[in-house]
This record gives sequence, C-alpha cells and structure tokens, in this order.
Amino acid sequence: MSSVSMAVDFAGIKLKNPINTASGTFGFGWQFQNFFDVSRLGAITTKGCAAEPWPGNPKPRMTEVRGGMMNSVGLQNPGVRGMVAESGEFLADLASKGTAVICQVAGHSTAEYVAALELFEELCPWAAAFELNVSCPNIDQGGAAAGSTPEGAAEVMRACRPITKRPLLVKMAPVRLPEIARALEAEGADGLTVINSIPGMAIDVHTRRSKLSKPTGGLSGPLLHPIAVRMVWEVCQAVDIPVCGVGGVMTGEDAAEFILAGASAVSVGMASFPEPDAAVRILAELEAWAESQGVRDINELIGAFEC
Amino acid sequence: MSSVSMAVDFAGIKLKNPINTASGTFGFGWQFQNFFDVSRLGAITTKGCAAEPWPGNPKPRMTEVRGGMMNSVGLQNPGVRGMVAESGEFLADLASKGTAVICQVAGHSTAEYVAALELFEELCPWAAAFELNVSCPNIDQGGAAAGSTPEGAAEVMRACRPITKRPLLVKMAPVRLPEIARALEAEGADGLTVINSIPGMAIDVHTRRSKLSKPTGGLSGPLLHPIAVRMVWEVCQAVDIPVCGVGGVMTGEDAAEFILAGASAVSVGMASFPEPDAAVRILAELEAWAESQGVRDINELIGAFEC
Amino acid sequence: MPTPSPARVHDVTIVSNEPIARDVFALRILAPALAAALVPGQFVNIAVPGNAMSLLRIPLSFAEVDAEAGTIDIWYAVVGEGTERLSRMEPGATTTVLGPGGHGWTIPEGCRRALLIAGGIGVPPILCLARELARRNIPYTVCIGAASADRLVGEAEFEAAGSPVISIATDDGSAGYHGFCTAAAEQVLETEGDDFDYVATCGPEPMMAKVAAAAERAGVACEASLERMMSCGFGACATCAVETKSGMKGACMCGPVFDAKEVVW
Amino acid sequence: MPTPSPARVHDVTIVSNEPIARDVFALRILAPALAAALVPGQFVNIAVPGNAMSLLRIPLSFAEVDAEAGTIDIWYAVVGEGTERLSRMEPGATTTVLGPGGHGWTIPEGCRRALLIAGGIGVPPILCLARELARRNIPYTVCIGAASADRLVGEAEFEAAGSPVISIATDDGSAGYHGFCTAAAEQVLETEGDDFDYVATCGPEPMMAKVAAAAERAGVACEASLERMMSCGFGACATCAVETKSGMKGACMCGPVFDAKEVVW
Ligand SMILES: Cc1cc2nc3c(=O)[nH]c(=O)nc-3n(C[C@H](O)[C@H](O)[C@H](O)COP(=O)(O)OP(=O)(O)OC[C@H]3O[C@@H](n4cnc5c(N)ncnc54)[C@H](O)[C@@H]3O)c2cc1C
Ligand SMILES: Cc1cc2nc3c(=O)[nH]c(=O)nc-3n(C[C@H](O)[C@H](O)[C@H](O)COP(=O)(O)OP(=O)(O)OC[C@H]3O[C@@H](n4cnc5c(N)ncnc54)[C@H](O)[C@@H]3O)c2cc1C
Ligand SMILES: Cc1cc2nc3c(=O)[nH]c(=O)nc-3n(C[C@H](O)[C@H](O)[C@H](O)COP(=O)(O)O)c2cc1C
Ligand SMILES: Cc1cc2nc3c(=O)[nH]c(=O)nc-3n(C[C@H](O)[C@H](O)[C@H](O)COP(=O)(O)O)c2cc1C
Ligand code: FES
Ligand code: FES
Repeated sequence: MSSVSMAVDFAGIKLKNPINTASGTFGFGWQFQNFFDVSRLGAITTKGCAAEPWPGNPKPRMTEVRGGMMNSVGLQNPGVRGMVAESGEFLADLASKGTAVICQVAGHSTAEYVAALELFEELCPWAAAFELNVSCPNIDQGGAAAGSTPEGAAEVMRACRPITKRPLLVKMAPVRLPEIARALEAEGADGLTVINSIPGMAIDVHTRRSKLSKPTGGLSGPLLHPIAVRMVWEVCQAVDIPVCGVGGVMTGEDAAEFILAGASAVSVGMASFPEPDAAVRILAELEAWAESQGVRDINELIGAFEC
Repeated sequence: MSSVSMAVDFAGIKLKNPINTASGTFGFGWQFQNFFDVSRLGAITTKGCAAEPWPGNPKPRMTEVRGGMMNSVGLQNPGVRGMVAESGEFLADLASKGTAVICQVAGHSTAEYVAALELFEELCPWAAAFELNVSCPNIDQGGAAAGSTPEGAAEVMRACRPITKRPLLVKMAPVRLPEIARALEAEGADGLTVINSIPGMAIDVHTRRSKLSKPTGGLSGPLLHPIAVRMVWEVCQAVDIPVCGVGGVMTGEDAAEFILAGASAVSVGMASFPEPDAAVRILAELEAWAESQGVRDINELIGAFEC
Repeated sequence: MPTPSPARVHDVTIVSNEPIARDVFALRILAPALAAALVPGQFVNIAVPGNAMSLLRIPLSFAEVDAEAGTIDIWYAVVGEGTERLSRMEPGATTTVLGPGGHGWTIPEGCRRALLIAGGIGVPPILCLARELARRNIPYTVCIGAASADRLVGEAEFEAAGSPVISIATDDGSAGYHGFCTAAAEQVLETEGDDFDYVATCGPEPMMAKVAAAAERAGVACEASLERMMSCGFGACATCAVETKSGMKGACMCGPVFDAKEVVW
Repeated sequence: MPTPSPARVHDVTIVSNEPIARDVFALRILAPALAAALVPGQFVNIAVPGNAMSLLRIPLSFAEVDAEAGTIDIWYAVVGEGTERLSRMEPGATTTVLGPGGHGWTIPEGCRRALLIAGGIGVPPILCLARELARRNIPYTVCIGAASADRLVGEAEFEAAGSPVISIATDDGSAGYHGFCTAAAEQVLETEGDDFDYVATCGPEPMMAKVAAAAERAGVACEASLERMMSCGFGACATCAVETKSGMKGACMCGPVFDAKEVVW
C-alpha cells in the first residue's frame, strides 16, 4: 500500500488518481476489461463521437514511425446513440465504481458539436465530463480545422457551454496554445487536454505515395513527449483552469513530468496498444515516484517544477 | 559511378548535389575535414553568427531525449569578424572547390540582423548565400521570438533584403509555416529552410528541475522527421521559392522524403554528431535511391510525391 | 457490454526460426495457453524486441498449432524492419505475444468440398484451414500463387495434409503456370463450381477480390482473410477498419476472416 | 584553418567489462590505433548499441592505456540508461569509438611534486596522470573522495603506481575520513604548499572549485578536468561550453583539462 494520497481534482471532477486514457486509444473502456480492472484508473476518455455515425477514412490508416506511430482514422465512430447502445451499460457501471467517464465530442461544424453534446447530455447521465475535440488532424472540417485559431476554438466553446452544467473540457491542437487556451478559458472551459496528435507525413519513397490514405496523419508516441511537456507547461502558465497532459506517456516518469509541469491529470495513449495494461503500470510507477519525492499527497507535486 | 545527375539549383545557387548541413550542427566546416572531404557536399551552412560575439547560454546545454536530443546552446558564436578570422580561409577554399557556403545570420533585433548581414556581405565574398535565422528557440530576443509571426518575419526580411544581391534564405520556426512563408516570399526571400528545432522540455523528475539551464530547449533528431516532412510539404504548396528540408535526416530515405515533398536541398543535422561522415553516407544513399527510381536526374524527383 | 477480445499477453519462447524460402521464415514459438486457445484463421500479435524506436507488435497468422506440444508455427515474409528483426531472433529468446486475435474460418455445415486459394504469404492461414478440413475429412483442392519458385511455400505441406495441390502459379513462370493463381481458381469455379460448398482465400487484395467475384458467380460461399495495418489487435484503435456492405468493421475483431460477399473490394 | 580534432571513428572490441565497485565497472577495449594516440587526460566517445532511441555517444575518460597491447581501460559509473546499457556489453562485442578527444594534462616543466585530488568517478583520469608522473619519476600524493566505501575505486592502483594514498574520505564515513577529500587537500596545500608545483583534480565541480581556490591561495599551478554534456566531442556543436575568464571554451577541444585559474567556477 502506498502512503501517498493519489486523489486529485480535475476540472471539478474528483479522480481517485490522476491517470486518464487518451481518446481514441482506449476504445470505450470495455475493450480493456479483460486485461485489467479498468476501474483502477482515475478516469477514461472515450473515443470521439458525433451525433451521427462516421465511417472514418480509407485504408491504410496507420503507419509506424521512429519513436511512435501515425494514424488517419478520421474519427470513425458509431455516433452517440450507437455508443450508448453498445457501451453505455459498461460505462455506467464504471462510473459507479468511481472512475470518471469523460465522453469526447466530435463534429464537423459548430452545429454538429452542439448536436452531439446535446445527445451526450441527454443520454449519458453517468458521464463525469465532456471533452470537445477541436483538434483532430485527420478530418477536413471540424477538428483541428475548427480549433487551430483562438476564434474558431472559442466559437465552438461558446455554442456548447450552455448545453451542460457538467465540466466541459477541450482537447487542444498543438498550435498557438497559450492564446487559444486563454480564449477557451474566457468562454468558460473547465479544463484543457493538451495535446492531440501532431500532424506528420511519411512518404513511401519507393511508390512516392503517402504511407496513409491521406497525405498527412496524426503522430503519437514518445516522439511527442518533450514537445507535449513544453506545451502543457506553456498552457499552465497561461490559464488558471486545470490541464490534462497527453503525449508519449510510456512510464511513470513521463507522467511525472506532466504533473511537475502543472497538469492535474495525465492520459495514457498509444502505450496501451502494445501493452494493454500500460495505464495501471504507469499509475504504479507514478505512485512510486511520488513516494520517492517524500510527499504525502500527489497534489503537492502538481506544478512543482522549479525554473 | 552513379548514372544519376545529382546537381540541383537551390534559390539560384548551383549545388553539385542536394546535400547541405544544418546550421549549428556542422561548426564552420573544418571541424569535419579530418573525417571526410567536405567539398563532396553540395553545400554547408555555418553556425549562426551575429555582428558581435555571443556567449550563449549557461550549462547544461544539452540533454538526450527518446529519438533525439535537445539543446539550449543559445547561438554562442564568435561574431562575424571572429568567424571570418578563424574560418574564412577554409570556407573560401571550400567555395573554390564548388561547395556552396551558406552563412547563417543571427540577431536579437532587426537592427542586429542588418548589422550582421552587412558585415557578412562585406567580409565574405566567398559566401554563396546568407540564411536569416529567425527561428532559434533558445534566445529570448530575436530568433523564434522574431520569426514566429508573419509580421515579425517579414520585418526582418524587409530590412535585410536591400543589403545583398546574393540569395537570401530564411530558416523557419516550426509554427504557422504557410502564412509566414508567403510573407517572406512577398518580401523577396530567395529560399526557405524548413525547419529549425521544435521547442521541447525535459524535466528531471528527481530534482524537479529542467535538464537544461533554461526551462525549454530545441529538439533535433529523428523524432522531428515526420513533422518536418509535413511542414516542408505545406510550405512547398504555399510558395514558389525553393525549400531546403531539415529535421531528423539519418538516412538517404529520410532525405528522399524531403525531396519528394518538394525540397530542392536537404540538410543533415545531428546525424553528424555520432557519425561525423553521416552527410556523405546519406548522399550516397540518396543517389542510390534516385537510381532505383529509374531517373536520369534528381530534379525529376523534386516534388514527385503523388497524393 | 459487448464481448471484449479474449486476448491476453502471453510469455513465449522461440523454439526455432529458420528460412524456408527466399525471404520467408518459419518460426515456432512455445506458448501453451495460447496454443490451446487458437482456432484456424485467427492471428497473434508478437512483440519483437531490439528496436526501441519501433513500439508496436507485429500481427501474424499461423500455419499450424500443436495444442499438445504447446507450439505455434508461423510463416512470415521479411518485408521490412520489423520482420527483419524478427528473423534475427534466436531459439531460446523470449518475448510476449498478444492473442488470440480475431475470429477464424467458418466452414459451412455439411461442406462437401472446399477450394482454397493462397497467394504469397497468404499461405499460412490457408494451410491451417486445410489441416482442419483434413481432420474433418472434407476434401479440398488448393491453388497457390507466388512471385517466383524460390518464394513458393506450402506445396509439400498441403500434400502432406491430404490433398494434392491442383495448381501452382508464379508471376515469373519459374514454377507452375506463368501468371496468377486466380486463373485456375476461376476456371475450377466456372466448370466445377457445383461440387464446392466453400471457397477460402488469403493473399494480395486484388487476388482475393477476383476469387470473391468468381465464387459469387458460381454461387459458392467464400471467406477471405484480410490484412490491415493494426495498432492494437483487440478492438481499441480503429486503425484496422475494413469497408463492408454493413459499414466499417475492424479486421482485428470482426476479421481477419470476412464473408467475401460482405467486403467492399 | 584552425586545427581540427585529430579524432577518427575506430572499430573496437570489448575485451572485458566487469564491476569493480558498487555501480562502477571497468571496461577494457581493444583499439590499437586509438591506444597509440591517446595521452593522459584525453577522453573517448563510445557508441553503445542497443537502444535505437538513444543516438549520441558517451564521453568517457580512461584510467590506463596499453599502447603495446592496444587496449584502453575505462572505469565508468552506471548513472543512467546509457551507462547501464554499456554495463551489459559482453566481451567480444564490437562497437565504434570516436577519439582521441580534447587535450590532456600539462605537467609543468621541472615539476618536483604533484598533489592529485579525485572525487568519485573522477578517479580514472587522475590515475592515468599518476601513472604518467610515476613514469617520469615525479613524486605525488593523492586524496580520494567517494560517497561510501563500496563506491571507492583506485586506492590499490594508486599504491601500485608508486605513491601511497595520503587521504581517503567518504561522505558517510564508511572508509577513511568522514567528510570531503577537499579538507585534506586544503590542509596539505596550506601547510606544505611550497613542496608542490602542480595540483590536478577531477570530480564533482564544487569539489574542484574548492581545490582550485586552495591551490590559488598556495600559489600552485592547478589543472581540473571538467565534464559537460557533449553531443559531438570534436568541436562542432558548442553544447560543451565551459565559462572561462577569456570567454566560453568548448570542453571537448579546449578541455576537458583546463587551467583551474581560468575557469569561472
Ligand atoms: C491479421 C494479419 C495476419 C498476418 N499474417 C501474416 C503472416 O502470416 N505472415 C506474414 O508474413 N505476414 C503476415 N501479416 C503481415 C505482417 O503483419 C506485415 O508484413 C508486418 O507487420 C510487416 O512489418 P515490417 O516492420 O517488417 O514491415 P514495414 O516496414 O512496417 O512494412 C513493409 C511493407 O509491408 C506493409 N505492411 C506492414 N504491415 C502490414 C500489415 N499489417 N498489413 C498489410 N501490410 C503491411 C507495409 O505497408 C510496407 O509496404 C499479417 C498481417 C495481419 C494484419
Ligand atoms: C570528458 C568526459 C569524460 C568523462 N569520463 C567519465 C569516466 O571516466 N567515467 C564515468 O563514469 N563517467 C565519465 N563521464 C560522464 C559520463 O559521460 C556520463 O556519466 C554518461 O554520459 C551518462 O550517461 P547515461 O546515459 O548513463 O546517463 P543519463 O541518463 O544521460 O544521465 C544520468 C545523470 O548523469 C548526468 N550526466 C550525463 N552525461 C553527463 C556528462 N557528459 N557530463 C556530466 N554529467 C552527465 C546527467 O545529467 C544525469 O544526472 C565523462 C564525461 C565527460 C564529458
Ligand atoms: C489510433 C488513434 C486514434 C486517436 N483518436 C483520437 C480521437 O478520437 N480523439 C482525440 O482527441 N484524440 C485521438 N487520438 C490522439 C490521442 O488521444 C493522443 O492525443 C495522442 O495519441 C498523443 O498521445 P500518445 O502519444 O500517448 O498516444 C488518437 C490517437 C491514436 C493513436
Ligand atoms: C547543437 C545544435 C545547435 C544548433 N544551432 C543552430 C543554429 O545556430 N542555427 C539554426 O538555424 N539552427 C540550429 N540548430 C538546429 C539545426 O540546424 C536543425 O534545424 C535541427 O537540429 C533539426 O535538424 P536535425 O534533426 O537533422 O538535427 C542547432 C541544432 C543543434 C542540435
Ligand atoms: S487493430 Fe486496433 S481496433 Fe483493430
Ligand atoms: S561536444 Fe560538440 S563542441 Fe564540444
């Protein structure tokens, strides 16, 4: 038994520990239930869902790159109703065990974000919070196209804010973070998830074509980590609302860097693919690190980076 | 002997082949002369120099990260006069052997860029071109602070353009590239070098301090590569002036990706640290790839990426 | 909740790892619990240590499982860095395998005769199916295609499993018929289609599309084993989607074996 | 053109690699051309294969060079992932070493007696110097500091090289004096400073700063071997800068051995 209290408050949600999962890398949670008891996590964030189902992009949707991977799934999702029909029972049960379920909201336009969030608000009483994905690099409308300017991101937030009283988070694109973060805070965002995949490109030099069905895709993995830590730190300096750090977390020390940079929660992403129970290993390592720092409470370490 | 013609025109400079070296990773060229004949390269780009010497940042200035490294050298340089005194003879000789010498220009302000470029123009008749570094992430004034907005970058370019008739290149920060590239093209830039290191952060979780003397540093290495290829491709779509691709080039295939994405030249950066003759190995691999593509001339492959 | 993948992470030991054709290796791993669980047509997801820059597992079918010995036989082509690294693993080395992955072949009830068409490194799951057919005493005929004679695998094993290979085709004519193995399959289905109740195919997608079309013309049930770039192998990432007539389906959970009529080729 | 580094990339073979103290290993590599070129106080830059995510070489001093046998003896502390990886390299393994790096100790002309102060893993370059002093028949006295007795290295070797170790200090008192080895050095320099013409030190920077100050008070020439994070090791990157009274100097070319008076501590 650890002697460190790991509970944190993230955007008004009480988490039993700071470990969350990155949207799109953890399905709807039940995919992992055979590998470990998902209710050991502080939170999970579900795959982005829109009001209606989306088919996503053509194949190939994935390629490995040095130190990570690149995807162009393009937010394939069963729509909010499909998601609730398929996974609602599991998620409600998970919520009842004290793991916060954060539902990610996708859209091609402000109206679509609104429509999706309205459905979520109505159909998901068990959801602890909603996360607006204005940063997917793999769709042509909405996603990063909407959230890469302060105006665009603010517009989506402004339209969505009245729909729910529950905490509203925003998943941010890896561009112009401080400005966009301030714009989102001003519109009432409760927390920010930093960062979504960075757009990249991999060319098959033999065929001269993209290794994905689109020219570019979104990068994940350790290659992102030092960039993501810097971005989390910048956002934490810029705003007062809490931040969840995402990007290349493979070990407890990677998670610890986000915590020190100011994040109140940390999401595990692609680490869960080769090692489905990575999130609980990382939780244990984070706890051991906190203990080694001689603190009683992980909260003492949030933002404890010394310049 | 290769059957492929490797000569390219880059921003009006005739290069015997597309391989260049990234500023700050190749000293002033002579540091490598014992490892291989530097005149085999198409070009070299020298460390950024200002009008007066700069001491750079305190130690530690470097840390390794997964898939790369992070530095905060902070543009330590001997000043243009110091550089010419120390390295001018070698560089003039190199130029006479047909390797283009591109001198990088550093400054804390537009006035300092102007002052440095005036000295370069006067003291370096052997220089084939000058590259304005408006993208160093490790200095508080000038560098990325100057070049991360279209207005800032354009201001430096506008002030420098009248000083020289030789090709004027700009080393770009990894932000807002299409807009800034268009602004620079409009101000008369002859070519763009894409990209400089991406700012990152690495925290020692035991001491809770940065692994560098500053909170952030600049990332180099393979971790950048898919991001850099995407950025080169975006810039090539946005402007008509030629582009030199930089970022994580470790192999001929990495260089080939830049060429296919539209770059006319490719710089080798940190690959030269563990393997001082990496640039000539990469040149040979690039040549072998071009041959395998069945072309007579490497120019047929520039921008030959098929969407 | 929907049924999650039955996959677990299994510790495995390499028993042998030898070349059997040009750029093709046969790998035998010891993994008793996994071997006991696998059915023909499923796949496993192997971690290949040795390159810290490469993080994902490699999905591979298998040619045979010996549940008693606890071994799994995999045949793989060396096509890139990961499979090259795998080819350097030595007997005795240990790693982990995630599986079972997906679901396997569904031999129709009362199947009288099956036609199997395998192209290139599509042979292993077809061979595994052939052995299952042989166990059930269902006769079958096989067409194998390969780029060239030195890359051809499976001929002897299909014969040993109980059926002569009716047709071999190579792209360069260095063995068997000069051309594609689909030609033979199309001819069989056209002329003797009524004798068959099941067509199974694995290989390059254009080949499988042709086989699927021929089977549909002949009115014979057809299954195809599809490959996709897979990140997880247990339904969590959606990188493995296959377009079907009823929407996108993950190859790792709803496949890799699909009803060929359902696939949008 | 200024003088480029004489470094070359040498193919080397591991001869032996064994622990000699807690978290400290002795590595012997075979590299005849490099061994013939090295002088005490220089360093080498070794590539440690096995982690594709880690790209740079590791700079290391050496404790002894046997030019005849072509071997180089390196003592290193396991402090992180790279040195841990190095500690797993087996005899017979091959890699490359870039060197010689930098310039070594400059023993003053007519030096009568030297005082050597080594802290922790600063012992190897000091030991190498001691052996050179012994070869030149210059007497010397040595102070060694270590965190604890089980991390202490070099005592026997210094004795064998010809001089008794006058003082051992450990941070925890588990061997010798309980405290820092600088105390003994400061005392020697204060009371017998006139007997010495040379002080050489390598170890943690605060330790070397104290030694430098004591030497300056005593009016004795002092050199210190400094460590910096190095990316290249041959003057190309400027990550290794040391602040000196005449500006920034690269540790890999102008050091690692510096005139202690010149260093801004
Ligand atoms: C369910 C399934 C079963 C498979 N069974 C076998 C098998 O039994 N034997 C066998 O040799 N191979 C099999 N494969 C393919 C195998 O996974 C790939 O060849 C392997 O991942 C390539 O890895 P690499 O690092 O060597 O090649 P890379 O360098 O990653 O790629 C080399 C080439 O192979 C292609 N490729 C890579 N991965 C895949 C993939 N998952 N699907 C399709 N093309 C890919 C790439 O696009 C590229 O053109 C199977 C794939 C799947 C999805
Ligand atoms: C000229 C020179 C000679 C050296 N000689 C020796 C020697 O003979 N024996 C020996 O054990 N070590 C020596 N070192 C230090 C050695 O290079 C580092 O300990 C090693 O690089 C650490 O690598 P790592 O991956 O294990 O540790 P990392 O995980 O990279 O770091 C572990 C810790 O060591 C520190 N560190 C890492 N590299 C250096 C460095 N270059 N300088 C100072 N601190 C560092 C880090 O800041 C960190 O606190 C020398 C360094 C230099 C520059
Ligand atoms: C296959 C895949 C699908 C993803 N889908 C989504 C998504 O639906 N919504 C989202 O915000 N981020 C998505 N992401 C991005 C991740 O949530 C995360 O931001 C990114 O992968 C960086 O974290 P990591 O390096 O730990 O994986 C996806 C990532 C991957 C690899
Ligand atoms: C130690 C170091 C110093 C650098 N100094 C400069 C510099 O002076 N000017 C500059 O434009 N870029 C500088 N860079 C960035 C490189 O030129 C290059 O843009 C970057 O390293 C990415 O390329 P790479 O991944 O191939 O190294 C430096 C990089 C390193 C590692
Ligand atoms: S491979 Fe991840 S869902 Fe199929
Ligand atoms: S280590 Fe590169 S200049 Fe010294």
